Amino acid sequence: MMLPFFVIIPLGTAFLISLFGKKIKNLSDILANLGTLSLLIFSLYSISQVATQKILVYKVGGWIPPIGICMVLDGLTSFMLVTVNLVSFLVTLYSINYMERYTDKYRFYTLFMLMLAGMNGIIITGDLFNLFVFLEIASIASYALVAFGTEAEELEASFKYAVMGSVASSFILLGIALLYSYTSTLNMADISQVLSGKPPGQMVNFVAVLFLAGFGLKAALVPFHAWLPDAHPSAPAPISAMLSGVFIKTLGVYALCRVFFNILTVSSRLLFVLIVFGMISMVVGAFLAIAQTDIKRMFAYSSISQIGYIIFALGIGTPLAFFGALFHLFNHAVFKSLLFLNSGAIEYSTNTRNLNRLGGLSRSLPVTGYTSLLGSMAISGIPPLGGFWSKLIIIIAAIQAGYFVSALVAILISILTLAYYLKFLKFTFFGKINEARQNIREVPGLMKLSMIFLGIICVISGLLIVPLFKPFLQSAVNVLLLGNGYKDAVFGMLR
Amino acid sequence: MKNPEKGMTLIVKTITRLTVGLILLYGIYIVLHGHLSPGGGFAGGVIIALSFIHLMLAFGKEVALKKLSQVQASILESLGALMFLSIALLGFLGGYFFFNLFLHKGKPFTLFSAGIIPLCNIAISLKVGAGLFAIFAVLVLFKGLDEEK
Amino acid sequence: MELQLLLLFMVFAAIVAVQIEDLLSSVIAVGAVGLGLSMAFLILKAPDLAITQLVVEILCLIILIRATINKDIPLIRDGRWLFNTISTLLFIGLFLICAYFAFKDLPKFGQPIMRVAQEYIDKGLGKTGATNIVASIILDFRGYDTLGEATILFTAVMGVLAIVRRIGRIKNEKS
Amino acid sequence: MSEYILCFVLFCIGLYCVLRKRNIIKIIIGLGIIEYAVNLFFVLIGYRAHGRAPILAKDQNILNMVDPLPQALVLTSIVIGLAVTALLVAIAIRIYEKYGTFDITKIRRLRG
Repeated sequence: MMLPFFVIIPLGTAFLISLFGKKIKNLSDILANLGTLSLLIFSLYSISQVATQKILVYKVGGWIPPIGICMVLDGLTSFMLVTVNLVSFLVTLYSINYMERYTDKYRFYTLFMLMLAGMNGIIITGDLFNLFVFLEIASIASYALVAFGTEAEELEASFKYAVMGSVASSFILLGIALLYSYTSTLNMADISQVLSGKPPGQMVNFVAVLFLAGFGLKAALVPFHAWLPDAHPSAPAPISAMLSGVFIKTLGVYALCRVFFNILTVSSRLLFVLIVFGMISMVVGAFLAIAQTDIKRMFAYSSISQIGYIIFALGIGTPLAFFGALFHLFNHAVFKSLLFLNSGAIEYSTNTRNLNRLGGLSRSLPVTGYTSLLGSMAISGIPPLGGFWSKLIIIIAAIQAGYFVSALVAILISILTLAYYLKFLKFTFFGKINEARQNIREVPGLMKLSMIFLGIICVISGLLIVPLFKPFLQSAVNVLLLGNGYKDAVFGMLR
Repeated sequence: MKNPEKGMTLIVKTITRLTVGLILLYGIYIVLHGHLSPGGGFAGGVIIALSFIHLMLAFGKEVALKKLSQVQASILESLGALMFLSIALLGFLGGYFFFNLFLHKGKPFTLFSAGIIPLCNIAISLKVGAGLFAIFAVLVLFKGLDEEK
Repeated sequence: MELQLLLLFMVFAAIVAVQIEDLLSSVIAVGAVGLGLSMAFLILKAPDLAITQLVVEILCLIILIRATINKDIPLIRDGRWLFNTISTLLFIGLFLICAYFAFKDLPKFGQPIMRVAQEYIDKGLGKTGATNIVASIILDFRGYDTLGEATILFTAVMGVLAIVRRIGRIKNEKS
Repeated sequence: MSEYILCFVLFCIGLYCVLRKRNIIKIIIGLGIIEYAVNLFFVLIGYRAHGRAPILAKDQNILNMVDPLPQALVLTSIVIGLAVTALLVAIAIRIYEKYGTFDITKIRRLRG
């Protein structure tokens, strides 16, 4: 019953903000924060729903699924919903102060809520074409948000991103068209059922390659990564946090998981392709990140590298690897958005992002400094923090599956990650302070609050492997392990 | 704009004056008969937007914007979107999101049939027409500012 | 047979649109492709799409012509032009060959399976009351998709309005 | 079969245009051609030989209708194409205003 509200709330807020936001002054702040807060509450509630009922199917318009569209709530869905809505709530809290720097704040909130509606729509849908439609909503909103500052570089980055994103979308649409012709249905569970009754052919592999190209472009895997290092730094800091934190994971990783594991049930050869792509992304992203002097560009390359870890783990395909992949996905969403918000705070108070022109900020920006330390330590895998456990699980899974060289590479890249985050900390917070910046002040309260929240989650996210909280992740992993059984679960609910 | 007089020549203006109403009417016809014949909210909405754009091209932007200003277009668009969403929400009365509420769907092949479909068509056409007009007006106005510099 | 001829015309017009130097001619050639597409929709018995495609095409052309008013200098070819072009063509050729093999698994042209679609045709009028079955699908059976579609247009309008803002950010005096 | 191939050729022409052309407007045109090809493909797969349009008539029973579902999907897809084109043109106009050119080789302030 509550499933459609994951789309209705952000859509309604977006329409209301665009209608009244210009006239009533603080309305857009209040509405957007209320909207994301209620979404967070709904998504936390969905965990308990999944725990009791395993899988929920909502029939939109009352039509039985192959005819109408259905929404599906299972472990993976609720896991992604919590991740997306948690980050988006903290990001809207942060934007109240941060977006004062930009004109037309209500347009920002409108586009932000539309992007959120798109992401939630992708996550909860059970229909392939519907997934495409919401993917386009999220993408178009993000193209516009990247260019929100309307400076020359931002427009250029947005154009590059929009062109590559549209090509990716048309690959995905072509894949859907071929799949429709082959199976004559659009419902995910139904497609999976029809496919399991057909003899193996070239068709499924071709469609899988199209989807890999499309979703890979959205997830910025390395041969297709050219847009990300431009687009993510160009956006306003809250949007960078959303894009790097949850956007590429929802549009890229989640959609890829759903299509590859639950619908197409791809062969092990294609999974090996995922491992190769993951490895390349991991290595290339890390090496490019070291050379950067712009903070946000460094973080953007680091995102490519960390997405590489997730895709690599998904490619291994053992239960432990799936667990590691999803755990790392959650961790990365938290600490990468924290780091981007930190970079926003640094830019907010010093007006620069260049590492060579910063230094000694730890005294004047204590909250930003300490939360950055937490985020950096978490992403480079320092023991008590969440990032350590997820990387450890991925590496153990790789060794168990016999990929010794890859495991070694993953460890080395982890050390490299530590190196460039130490570089970031050293150049930003330690060393001598610039004379002109003696009297800069800490950022406003709400920005501090959301950074502190994210920092706390960074510390305690390691608890997700404790038996008490494990079911949250385990139920998501079970959906991936279910593979072809997804259709039986969905149709079982309908009968 | 090199000519002191805004817009195109007299011939174009006269023909526009004669046809623009017909184009608008045709758009409305297509919207209202969306559930009976080819067309529907999108095509009709685009035709309605095109009739305003036609006016703007022929008479210059002032005349068209006087009839429907950019702010009004923007408001109309949001209203259309809200209307569509609320039609969808009304379905909850019947138990489901997007439920076609009307139990008696009317006599087929007549204008008042098919439950929520004509209402949805009207909402969509409002939204599409106003939205596309807003896009076009913004792009044209932007050029105007460009030349001032 | 007329369908193939129309498709050949579209391919030809597309090549012209891609290769011609002058931008305005290129936009007009793309208009020819769109018009061909609209006629192809009519031949393929999709009158709804033909109307929509036609009017959308007109609007697209107006917007694109608006963009090409700013004249531009012709392009210069750089040193690696030949290498890049050949590698792109090779990649596209590979893609086409793979697609050819995948097509062998598809049902033959003109004989779709229509597993779900038959249901729409049989029950469409009775359940929704609309005689235009496409309308009954987009606004009733799959109305949720159409909500998304309307939202996409709304997003684009909001995006355009956000992008053309004259001043993006409020400058800080300190910098 | 030949229809499918021709449709894919159209797709590839668009892809070539996006990958190789240096002019922003040409890239937008290339994306448009890709969009057309995908829409056409959708309708092609739904066509039934000697079929009728999916609109019921008052006093006759039509048996062999073409597949209406791809048509509904293409209607959505056309509008998506329009939205993307409008947004891209807006960005292109802004880029022209900032850089004074449509040539992407000259618009390269951002590295890699």
